[in-house]
Amino acid sequence: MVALEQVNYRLEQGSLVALLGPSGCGKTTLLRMVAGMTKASTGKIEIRGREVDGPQDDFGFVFQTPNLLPWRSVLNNVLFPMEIKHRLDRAARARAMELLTLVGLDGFARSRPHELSGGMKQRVALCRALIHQPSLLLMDEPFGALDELTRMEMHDLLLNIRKVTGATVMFVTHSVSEAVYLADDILVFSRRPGRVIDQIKIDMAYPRNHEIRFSREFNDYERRASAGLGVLHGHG
Amino acid sequence: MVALEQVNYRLEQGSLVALLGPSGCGKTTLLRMVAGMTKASTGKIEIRGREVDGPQDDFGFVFQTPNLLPWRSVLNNVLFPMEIKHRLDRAARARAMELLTLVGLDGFARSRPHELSGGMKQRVALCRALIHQPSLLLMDEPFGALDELTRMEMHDLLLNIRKVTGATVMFVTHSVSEAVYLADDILVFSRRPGRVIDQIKIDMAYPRNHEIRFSREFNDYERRASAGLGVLHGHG
Amino acid sequence: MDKITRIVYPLVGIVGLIAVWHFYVVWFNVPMAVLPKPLAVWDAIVKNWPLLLDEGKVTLMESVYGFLLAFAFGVPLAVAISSSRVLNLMFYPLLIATQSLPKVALAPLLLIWLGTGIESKLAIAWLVAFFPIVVDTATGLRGTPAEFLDLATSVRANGWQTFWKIRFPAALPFVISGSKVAITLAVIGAVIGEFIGSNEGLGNLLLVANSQVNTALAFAALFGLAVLGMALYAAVAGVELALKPWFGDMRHG
Amino acid sequence: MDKITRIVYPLVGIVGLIAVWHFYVVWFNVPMAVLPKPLAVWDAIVKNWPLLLDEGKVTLMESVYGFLLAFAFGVPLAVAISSSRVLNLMFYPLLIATQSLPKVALAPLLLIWLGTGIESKLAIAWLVAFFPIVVDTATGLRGTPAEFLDLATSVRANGWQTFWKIRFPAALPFVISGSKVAITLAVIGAVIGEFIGSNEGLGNLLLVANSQVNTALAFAALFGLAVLGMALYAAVAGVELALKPWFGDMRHG
Amino acid sequence: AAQAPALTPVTFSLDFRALGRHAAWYVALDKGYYREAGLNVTIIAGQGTAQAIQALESGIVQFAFSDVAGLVAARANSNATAKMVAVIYQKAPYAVFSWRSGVNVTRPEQLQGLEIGSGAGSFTQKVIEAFMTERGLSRPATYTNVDPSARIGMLAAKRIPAIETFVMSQPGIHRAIGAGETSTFLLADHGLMLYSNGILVREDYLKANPALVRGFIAASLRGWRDTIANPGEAADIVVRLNRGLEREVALEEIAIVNNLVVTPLSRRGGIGVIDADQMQHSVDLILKTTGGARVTAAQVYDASFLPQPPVTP
Ligand SMILES: Nc1ncnc2c1ncn2[C@@H]1O[C@H](COP(=O)(O)OP(=O)(O)OP(=O)(O)O)[C@@H](O)[C@H]1O
Ligand SMILES: Nc1ncnc2c1ncn2[C@@H]1O[C@H](COP(=O)(O)OP(=O)(O)OP(=O)(O)O)[C@@H](O)[C@H]1O
Ligand SMILES: [Mg+2]
Ligand SMILES: [Mg+2]
Repeated sequence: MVALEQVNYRLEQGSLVALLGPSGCGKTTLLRMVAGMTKASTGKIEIRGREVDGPQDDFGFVFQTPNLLPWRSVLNNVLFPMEIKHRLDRAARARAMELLTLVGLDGFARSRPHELSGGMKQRVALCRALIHQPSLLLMDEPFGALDELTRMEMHDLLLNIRKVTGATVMFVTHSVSEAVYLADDILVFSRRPGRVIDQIKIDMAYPRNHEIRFSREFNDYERRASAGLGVLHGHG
Repeated sequence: MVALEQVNYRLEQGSLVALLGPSGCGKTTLLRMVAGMTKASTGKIEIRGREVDGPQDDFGFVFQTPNLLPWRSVLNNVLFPMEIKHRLDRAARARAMELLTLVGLDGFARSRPHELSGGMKQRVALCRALIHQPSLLLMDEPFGALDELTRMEMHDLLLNIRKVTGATVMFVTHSVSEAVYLADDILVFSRRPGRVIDQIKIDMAYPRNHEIRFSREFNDYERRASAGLGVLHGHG
Repeated sequence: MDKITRIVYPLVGIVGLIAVWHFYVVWFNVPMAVLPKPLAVWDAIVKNWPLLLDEGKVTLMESVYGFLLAFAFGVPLAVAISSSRVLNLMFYPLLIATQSLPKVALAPLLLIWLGTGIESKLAIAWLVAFFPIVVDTATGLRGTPAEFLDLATSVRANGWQTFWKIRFPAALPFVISGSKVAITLAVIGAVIGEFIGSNEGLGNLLLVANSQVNTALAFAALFGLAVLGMALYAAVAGVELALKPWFGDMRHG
Repeated sequence: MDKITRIVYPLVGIVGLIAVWHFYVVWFNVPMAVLPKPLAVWDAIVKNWPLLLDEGKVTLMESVYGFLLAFAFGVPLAVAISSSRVLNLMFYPLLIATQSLPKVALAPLLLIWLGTGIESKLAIAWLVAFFPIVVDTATGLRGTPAEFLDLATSVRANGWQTFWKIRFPAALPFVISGSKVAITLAVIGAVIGEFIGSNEGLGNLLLVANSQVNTALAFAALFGLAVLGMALYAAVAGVELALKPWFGDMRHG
Repeated sequence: AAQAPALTPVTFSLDFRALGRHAAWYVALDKGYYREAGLNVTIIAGQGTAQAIQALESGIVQFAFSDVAGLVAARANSNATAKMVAVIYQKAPYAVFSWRSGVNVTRPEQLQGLEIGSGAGSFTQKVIEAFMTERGLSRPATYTNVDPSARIGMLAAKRIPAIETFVMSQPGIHRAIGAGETSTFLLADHGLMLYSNGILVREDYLKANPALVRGFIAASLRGWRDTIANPGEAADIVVRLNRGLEREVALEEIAIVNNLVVTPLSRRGGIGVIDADQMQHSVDLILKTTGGARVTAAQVYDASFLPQPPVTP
């Protein structure tokens, strides 16, 4: 249960929740607080219940930029968390290769980060976040820097990975269509100080494909989220 | 008239054409060739007719990043092209202030770039591209780095500026919805080597507002453009 | 509060060093001819205060002028080197070669060419100080962000305009970072110049004191040089700080 | 083709310099005691080839060991300074102060402490070379990209792990860039050490030749030093080049 | 000065930086002896005898204070054309210092096998060897290169048993380790016959300006005479004109150099006198120690510019 100001939200095991809000409203801060990476400077963040148990260790984080270490190979980047946790064994290596295969990069295990394109790098970062089989995946605008087509490919990849691994995902974005396409639930944040002003349950079946972007349903969700953000009121 | 491989396109005076295509297909290269900033290494680019007369000088360029010079004030950044063209007179200054007022930054004329947010910087870059009253405005993914909400604001600002100045605009993007929202015409490019595979005339009246994003019409345009890009065929 | 720690900690460092020095001399019974006690040096400083000040002024002037010379020659050289690959290939190895030559060995030559006036001292200070300025300025000039150059192309700026309005201002933080190194080297250069042929300056005082085995005075001269070096460094660092807002979001500097 | 220009142009530069030198001596009738003709220096080099090689080896060893010492001390000092604000405030001003002291002036002290063996030469080379290593390494360590540190936090790396697996490797390009400056300084340091107290090395040869007003041999020794400096610089630059792919997209090269 | 006749500017290079031992030159300058000779003299510091010769050869100075040994080497190795026109140090200043409580060198025999701190390529080493050979001492001393700036400290710290340096360094050594603790072994006091420092002029300059050279020498020698007669006044002058010098040290140095300048020969022949036999002996000794090309004694000096009558102390 994540409490931010007046709003409570129950994060279901295995669900994907998108945090949608304007720039500077505190999405990143919230995510970092969930991960225990930042202490709440004002307000309080409480985490309890079995769904997100011991968040300090049991999560994977994907940043807006890939943050790959340039002096390590792709494989060693993926294995980095295991090395830190002193769990760098054969099983870890096997799992790393599995994950790289899952994202279609098994051929690049020995490559260096600078030889990869932006989308490929972000896929490596995704593998790295998943290597220790976290029950919670925290993603902070992971695809913000990618072009729209690569982004759509990554969307399907993420949904696929989530299906395979069963991970719970918190996904920060400021793209309405991204939020609608990916999420079970969208939390819409207001401008600073970020209050949750809308909570949208997306009732569209998985697996989704990009055709649904043009469906009436999708459109209605987009409109509701946009209205929540105040995009539509500016230009009545 | 811009000829790229087999496709001819007649750019109407005062129209806004969006170049939509996947990353690396040559959109930037094409735009730079139109501006005379890059020579065609393979293929040929021909420009003639009254609509785009003497492109070497009579255009304004807006880059993906704002490219403001950090050691100059906002006003002096806007005036930079006039300084280069030795036309730094009182009229130029007056016009710079007019443009800054138009984009809502008249209060920031004396500020330095690093004091501005991303969106504000890109607005300054827009003013700089317009300062010498070019008949052609070339924009290369100018809003790619902005968050979606700021981006929508910039869309309306661009449409407004174009109405006021009457400039002809070539706009590179890989966002389908951005292309549809802004353009009179969309040229859809294939993957490398970029051929124009579709040309979509957007018949929606200006001024547009963000409500139309949820209209059937808008949706159909989006779907057609996406199909052209091949987004929808990957996951039938 | 922060201002206080910024003064207190360096003082603690200095006091600690002085204490180590004192007890080293006392416990190991180091002869005065080798290393005087801090107190003896302090006495020498107090007693020779006006002398130190006068000689310090001379060395200060030589250092500053030498630095300015290094700046005035180094920046254009960097421009030449960075704008022409041929010049770069032709002169960069020579530049590096001059750097590994002990300036003390070249100094007599300069003295003979330029005489014993201020010219030879400036030349040595220049020779010592200009390398970091050239290297850093050239790095800065070559490293102009591609976006800025794109901007220049898009407004049809000619080479001259591109240089003066883009490349050069963009390289300024590098120029200053080179200057920070250069200014302390200029002090050393000035002292070497005084060693070789001069009747004034702290370097000269140092040698005179040495030849009379007046180690306390020699250390007082060294102290003067250290203060001089720090002050000049601080001055350049101050310029850097003052320019920082100018270069707000540039990577370097 | 490119390889050829990379060799031809530097040669053109050197040949040009030698030509200027030759005609300067001829036209202005410069006495040999002041500046010998290039040809005379060449003769001296040829005649004293084995001697230059032997002495060069000594100076080379001193330079390399001095550099390694500077590296071995400079890097940990940089680590200390960059990881503790207190240590930084305490020692940075002292560091700068030592930089503006002429090493020639400190050398006698070191000689007296360390004797006339290799130790004193190493100490001087160390003293001269370690500043750029400390400064650049500290800059690199302090400048670890925030994203990398975020990554470290996100995987709960402790301070030790963060240092060894993130901060230090990220600072390596800076360490090398400092080493490039340090290696030429190490040569100078070794020569100063030889000046002050040694019976061998190119610096000693230079002094001996100078005291006999054998300028041709003195210039031959200087030539040897220049070659030595360039070779060592090239070696470090080679290491840098070899590591480049390792740091592919990092900002600093 | 109103209506003074135009003075000819000349520059004079000392062998080292200005110290008490150089008082005489400043006396001549301060008392206007040079001006009376129609010269506007600038005295500049030197950086060793070899460099003083370089400065002379290059023409940045017209007169230099350097030694016969350096002159012979420069003529042999670099085609120098300088000549000595007055010998100031009739006795060589080479001395070996040691702790009285240590090796305490007082007799030539003690030099055998002694480790001596010396300069790189120092001529003194060769002189010591020649000196020992003359006395039939077969076992040579060993030398460790120690820069002059560190030499006294090394002795004081007992890091080296003995050092060689000019005898004028005695006051500094006394200050560093105490007068009673030091023993000074001046080779000249034990039979070394070697001309040392004097006034050097280039041959072409000598030919072109004989009167001027005469005037310079005479004025300089007057300075020396005054210094010998009144060391206290000379010390005052040199300390006044060179900041950082200490009067007591300067005074002691003056006493020491006076001892080198005033010999039975110079008492008779005047300060600066050049005795042909002694010069021949000196050059022979130098050539014997350095090898080198053939240089004759006649080439290196010219006694004809000394004042008549001589300036006797
Ligand atoms: N709840 C909060 N507690 C403490 N600080 C906050 C909070 N919310 C926002 N802030 C502050 O607001 C600023 C912006 O926050 P943050 O980076 O989390 O925004 P964001 O929504 O991630 O923006 P963007 O979309 O641009 O990444 C930060 O400096 C942060 O310190
Ligand atoms: N017609 C062309 N002529 C010459 N080179 C081309 C052409 N088209 C593409 N290229 C080459 O392809 C590469 C990518 O081109 P460009 O940067 O223009 O792509 P883009 O569509 O702008 O991609 P992005 O959306 O990532 O900015 C460039 O290296 C360019 O040299
Ligand atoms: Mg954020
Ligand atoms: Mg592009």
